[in-house]
Amino acid sequence: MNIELLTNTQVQSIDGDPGHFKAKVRQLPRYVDISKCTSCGDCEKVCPVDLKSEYDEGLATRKAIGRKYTQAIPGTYNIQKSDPAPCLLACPAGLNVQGYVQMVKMGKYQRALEIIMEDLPLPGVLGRVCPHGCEDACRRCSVDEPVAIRDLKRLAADMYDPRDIVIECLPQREETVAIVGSGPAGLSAAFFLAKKGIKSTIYEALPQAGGMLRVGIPDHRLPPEILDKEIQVVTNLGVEIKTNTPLGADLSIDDLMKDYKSVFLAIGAHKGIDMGIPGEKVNGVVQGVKFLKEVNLTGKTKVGKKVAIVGGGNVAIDVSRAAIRMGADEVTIVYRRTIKEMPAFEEEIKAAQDEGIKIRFLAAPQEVIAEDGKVVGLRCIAMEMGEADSSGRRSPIPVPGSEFEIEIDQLIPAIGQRPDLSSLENITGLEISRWSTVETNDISFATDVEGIFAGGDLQTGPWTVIGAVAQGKEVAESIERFFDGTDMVVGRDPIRYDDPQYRPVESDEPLMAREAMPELPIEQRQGSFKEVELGYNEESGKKEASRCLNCSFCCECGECVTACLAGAIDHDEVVQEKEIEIGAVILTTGTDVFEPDKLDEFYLYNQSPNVLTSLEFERILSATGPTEGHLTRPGDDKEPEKIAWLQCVGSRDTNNCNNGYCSSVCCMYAIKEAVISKEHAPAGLDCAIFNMDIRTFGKDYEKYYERSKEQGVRYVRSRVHTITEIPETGNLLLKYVTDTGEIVEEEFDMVVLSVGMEASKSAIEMAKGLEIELNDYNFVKTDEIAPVATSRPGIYVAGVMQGPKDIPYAIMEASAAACSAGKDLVEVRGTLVKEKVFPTEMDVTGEEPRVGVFVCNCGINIGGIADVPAITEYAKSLPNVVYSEENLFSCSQDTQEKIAETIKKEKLNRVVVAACSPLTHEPLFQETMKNAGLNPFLFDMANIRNQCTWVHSGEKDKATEKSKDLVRMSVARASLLEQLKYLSVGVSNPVLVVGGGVAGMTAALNLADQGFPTTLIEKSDELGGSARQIKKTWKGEDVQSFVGDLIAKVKKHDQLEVLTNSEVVDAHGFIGNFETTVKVADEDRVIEHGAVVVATGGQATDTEEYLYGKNPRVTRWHDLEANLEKYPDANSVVFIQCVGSRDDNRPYCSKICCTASIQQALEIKEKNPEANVFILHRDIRTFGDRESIYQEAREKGVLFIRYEKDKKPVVTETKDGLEVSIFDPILQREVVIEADLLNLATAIESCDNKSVSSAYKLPVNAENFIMEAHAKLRPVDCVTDGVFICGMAHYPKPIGESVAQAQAAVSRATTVLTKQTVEVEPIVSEVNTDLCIGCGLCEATCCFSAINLKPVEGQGYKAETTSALCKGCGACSVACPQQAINMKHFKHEQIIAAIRAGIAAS
Amino acid sequence: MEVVAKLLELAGIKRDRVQLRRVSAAEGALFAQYVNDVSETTANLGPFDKDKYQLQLAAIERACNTRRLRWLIGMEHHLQNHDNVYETRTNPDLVIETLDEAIESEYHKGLLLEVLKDGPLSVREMAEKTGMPVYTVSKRLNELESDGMAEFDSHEGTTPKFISLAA
Amino acid sequence: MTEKYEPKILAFLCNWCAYAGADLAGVSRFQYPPTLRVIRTMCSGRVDPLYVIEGFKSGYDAVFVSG
Amino acid sequence: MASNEVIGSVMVVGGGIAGMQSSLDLANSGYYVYLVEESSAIGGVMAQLDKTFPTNDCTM
Repeated sequence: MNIELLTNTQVQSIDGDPGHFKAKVRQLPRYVDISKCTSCGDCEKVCPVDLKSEYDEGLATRKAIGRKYTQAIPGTYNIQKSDPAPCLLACPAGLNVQGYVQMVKMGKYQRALEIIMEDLPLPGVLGRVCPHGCEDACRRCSVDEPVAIRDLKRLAADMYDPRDIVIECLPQREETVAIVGSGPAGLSAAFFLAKKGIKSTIYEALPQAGGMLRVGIPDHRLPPEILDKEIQVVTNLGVEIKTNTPLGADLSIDDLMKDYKSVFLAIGAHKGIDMGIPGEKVNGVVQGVKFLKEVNLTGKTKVGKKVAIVGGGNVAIDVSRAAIRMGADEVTIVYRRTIKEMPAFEEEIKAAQDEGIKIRFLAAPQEVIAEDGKVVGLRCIAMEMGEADSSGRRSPIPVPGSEFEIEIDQLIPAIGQRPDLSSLENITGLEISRWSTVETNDISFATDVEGIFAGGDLQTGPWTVIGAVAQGKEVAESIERFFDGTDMVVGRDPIRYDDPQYRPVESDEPLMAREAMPELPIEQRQGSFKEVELGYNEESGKKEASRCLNCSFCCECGECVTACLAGAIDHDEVVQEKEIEIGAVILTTGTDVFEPDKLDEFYLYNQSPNVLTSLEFERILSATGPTEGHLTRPGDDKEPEKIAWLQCVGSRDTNNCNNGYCSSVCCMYAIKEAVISKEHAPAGLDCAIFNMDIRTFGKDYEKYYERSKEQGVRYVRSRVHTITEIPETGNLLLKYVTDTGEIVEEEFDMVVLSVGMEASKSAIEMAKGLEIELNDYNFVKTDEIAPVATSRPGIYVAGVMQGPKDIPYAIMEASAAACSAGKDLVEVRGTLVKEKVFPTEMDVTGEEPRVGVFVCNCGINIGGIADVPAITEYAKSLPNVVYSEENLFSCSQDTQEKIAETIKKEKLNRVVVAACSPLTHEPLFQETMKNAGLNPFLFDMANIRNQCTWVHSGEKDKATEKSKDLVRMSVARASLLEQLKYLSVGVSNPVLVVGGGVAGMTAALNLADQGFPTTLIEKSDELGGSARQIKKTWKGEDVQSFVGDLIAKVKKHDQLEVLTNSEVVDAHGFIGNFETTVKVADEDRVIEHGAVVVATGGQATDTEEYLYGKNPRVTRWHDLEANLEKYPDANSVVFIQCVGSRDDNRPYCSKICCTASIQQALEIKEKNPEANVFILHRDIRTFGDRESIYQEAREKGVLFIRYEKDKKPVVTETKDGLEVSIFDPILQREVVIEADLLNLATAIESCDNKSVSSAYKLPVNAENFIMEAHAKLRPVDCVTDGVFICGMAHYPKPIGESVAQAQAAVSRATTVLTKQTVEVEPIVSEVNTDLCIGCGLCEATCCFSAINLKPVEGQGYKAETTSALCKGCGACSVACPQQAINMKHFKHEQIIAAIRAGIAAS
Repeated sequence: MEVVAKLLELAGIKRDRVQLRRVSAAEGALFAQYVNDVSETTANLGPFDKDKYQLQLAAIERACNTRRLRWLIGMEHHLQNHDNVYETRTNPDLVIETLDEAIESEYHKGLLLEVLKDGPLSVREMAEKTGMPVYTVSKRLNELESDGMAEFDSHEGTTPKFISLAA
Repeated sequence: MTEKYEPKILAFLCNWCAYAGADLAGVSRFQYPPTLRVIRTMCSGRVDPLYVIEGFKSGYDAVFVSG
Repeated sequence: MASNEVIGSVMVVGGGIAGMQSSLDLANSGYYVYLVEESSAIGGVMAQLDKTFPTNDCTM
């Protein structure tokens, strides 16, 4: 609502200062109108472009039009496009090559021709003779060979008659045009003029139309009937061609200008160029163009026995191949340069040579030798290639004395043509260039004479057919503008693409050879002008077309436009550049996933299909993934029996890649993937995780790890050193060394690479553009004590862009960043927001129930086990049900909209959704109810997933039966549901913060800064909490000055009251309206407030282990921290990690101790490099870039020895100090360390939070840490609304995380405190005062003081509910002896109905 | 719930058929365990024949609807956990004793009222239909009469017959 | 395991505790027999003795209340 | 608009889980939010994940 989502958008720049930034953003179009798209998917079905699906990590394909994933928001479709493909850009006429190639691939030849004929009226002709610059530009060249674009165009024209393509023409205009010349330029101009409604007449000097296409190209290349057919395409549009009508004596330009408003001169270049050597006028010498003209027009000409042709272009080759066909015995082409420079098509040269034509390269004619005025020979001189000139082109130079003669009886020069200008001589004002071409404007092709245009070879000199066609089209545009009187040039500059962006060519793009063109056998060619190239058949055409790389993603074939019934697709949408004004910026662009291609030699990622990244594997496990959650390997769809996970791929690795940090999440996700794999697969799947350390340091992660061991996940502490593929099976052989030094070879069906995170290139670029500092690993640099502030004020960062972290912490940071941004803008809070309006609610009271049932498949979560169609069908048979349907995902946005539509259409007044849990999804569906104009309480959910298919996955039939029962119960209840109104209550905006440590003070200060009157209560007599015992953060910031600063600010703040020696005693109330009793130095004080931040903190535990408390040399880590200087002489220091953590008593990791001990070890080493420092640990858990200090410690000689949980070190007292003995798993023996000092990293436990947790009814976990509302997604909210948690009360964490979570708690609290009112659920008790006897039992029963006796005049006392306090528990209802109390939404009748419905009548 | 369980027991329905368990939001495994246990226990008890216990269930329902029992259900928590007006805690055993007595009496009365629904019956007939000893029937009948819930109707021969005054 | 009689059990689950616990059991895929027919209540305190009796009258084999 | 006037809106760049959370918080506490996402839909990497640890919840 108040979030404007800009998809496909990139930030270009941000200018300005905190409070007022201006950001330039660039939004690429979706090409799909969000307001019209219904997400029906019809477009996707017809899209021909297959691309790798990024969502499925390349394991499946997707179309160019589509959605990122099924439940994507926004759920509307999107077309992916990039710059125009290189083939298109290379084509002078700008044909949409990719479009028609895709259509040929689909066998849609008609559509292919339609696309071609947008720009070209002669598809079959160009499909044969086009020089196909597009193929040179084809990016497939970098893979193997270019796509045979020209031949595919021909196939389209072969398969469908171009004359049958409907050409849309505008209504005919009055003005007409005369076109002189019926070559490609003239025909093209006529065609495009006709489309614009302009009639033209073509005047052709020769007896047949077609220009050079007719007379310059022999029939073996272009059969005349093809040309005839396609000239008809033009004449069918009403164009008249007058043959044998040359400009000249009988027809002057002036005559034309009288009858026509404009003239287009396109007479071509038909005059051969003389060689300029002695003897070239003798008998037996004939110009190439003349020779071909005769052959083409009459089918005969004089041909010698020994023929020499001079030149290297297509004309020379055409002449030579024609001469052979006309009966010449020996044909020699004389060419000055080498084959490399020869301008003729490669395939033509080859065909000529195949047909027996000789080519003398590096030879130039010097003199025609004649006898009796008739040619008998040609004197030539050999040439060599000289040095490159300034243009880089090498010119041939004669080799002195190398003259030679060849014997011939006919010489055909074919070194070039120029326009024959004789017919244009008397046009005044026409400017002629030195190349005998007509000068025109470059863009409009207008000559200096008004109304006269010139194009084709006449304007360019001899050029390509497609070039002439392109000019014809341009001239048509110019003439239309000329007629309209508009500027002929403006807006027509060609768009340049200096650095075009395309779909990347994959490094593993499979090779596919170009389809061979079938040809007429050589022996059939002699004496025949039958076409040599026979054209592809459909099959090879489709195959060839499928080689296209779809450089532009979308091919603009337009199939989606036709398919979209909603008319939502608009390919003409353009890029939007926007400037938005904002007060603050939060960057959360995430990271890239490490690409193992870089280490391919080792991991075989590109080489073996059964080596996957963890993200790819994630997709395989997913119900929405390519295998729909069936665990099979991509290589052969086999179900794997053994899977290995390799940890730290692209993390903790400075050898192979520069990623020296720990990616923090890979251990957990690998465990998760292993556990879920075992669930998905038949029993006996072996899952092994190869690791260096297992880092399960988050809340409840350790327990997850331990449980996975019970579930049979195997942990191998080793880095695999060689992986080889076994070719026969596709299995992978892993070689590794165990802890004990044993070399093991083990075969696995699949290998999953636990890839880490890596700063994304685009994020790095953006950060640099915005002048934001990055750290050594290119993550955004932040301070430990200001964890979301970037180096640029007013710009904040959250999530993995700042460094690898798991989801809950990313969410904490996100809220923290929101807090920081909000704090900057306090004064203008609420100035730009709007409020959402729902349609007016229909009153359905008294109506007969009309229940609609929607049964969700939840992908395969439900549908894969229960028979959803049967449940849906069954629902129809239930009383009051008037409608039922199944959905793939009922929660997806498009389904939501569909449900709302259905409610309206079917006039439903009760809705039942059989899907997942109401705890998670009821609010979503209730919103849908509101959108459909129904009261949200007329809704019920049947939980057929969490409480049915997921827990009865082995009993499909019974799960179906149970689902039916649950639906029946739900329908029975729903039929009796009544509409309820939300009550709104005012919010008081003071706020209470419990706990005066870093988290509590940070929260209090941020709240007070935002203007909320804040009370901070601290149970001890001073502020600071456990941070008072810490000297430095791991990054080296001074904690004491930070804490001191914080205390000073807190004490000084005028909105902030600090109460020390205080404790929460009791609390009443609810979100927005709490009443808390605080005991302040033996005196009770009642504080009214709208929200609570709980920051009761944590503390280091004491221990009885390892002689602690018995020997002064044994300290806890923070004792040492405070008194490091007391032990300057220690020469041997031992740290023991996990003292009291990760054991049966406290089965969790205290998270901070590894880093803390290493930090201290480094400090000891710095002061006394000679000291021996040992860290005895179970896993080193220096997550994120803390890994760097672990590395530093090892480099500086700190020794790390691992011990197992059941083989703890043993500490004994000796005369001089201590002796620590430990079993070293690498040495495989007991080692004894003499120690001056033993430091114990004792566990962090929650401080006493009993009074707070019971006052606000906050559940705690088994280890007494306060539970959050959702471990993943709501890490700051408590289960009780309006109560937020931060710091170590939630879980042990470093200062940075405490600060972030405190800020996050403020942000979350702000969402409550800034409201005028909060809405209260109307699920409350209701007293029937007629029945109430005023006994007061309800009042006595209610734990929330929500129901009380109130005097009613003349009736004594009657009970009354305070709705805002009522939790709807219903205890009062049960207690009432009169049964006078009912619970709204859980009414007696409703429950009884559900009970009865649970037993099937059948 | 204790009240219901006791009533069921009186009716000869195994109290294992009603199970109460605490499960927190974080105890998924425990929940599954409980369901397994309850299912197992119930399976061992075999199917519940609702027709066989029709009378008893009706009587329990009646009992539960009496003010006396509802009052006691509502007060149970209060009596045990709060001080009374004399600022002394009621002896828990006494509370339970009172409750037990009330439950039994209300259940018996419920049974009687149920069998009297269809017309006047003699004490002996009532004892036969309810399975209660004649003495108990007389005692509870007496209570009903003083509550105004039943009264003497007529003599059949020498045998007095009673009718229900309850709804 | 021999084929056992599969009872039908009426279950009342507290919205905040047992119902969430049951959801979590699902999320964790802990398997249990499909015997329960669950009614969600805002609190287990909402379960009136009358509902239990109604359960037996309707023909359930047992009643399970959890909160 | 004067150049030093404070503006009550925030731009969040990146529509992954963090971006969504920031946006929701800000929008719910009185600020207008521009959520800028490079691709065609929000959700980020999390939408690709099957389940999340430690509860094995579905990510959707």
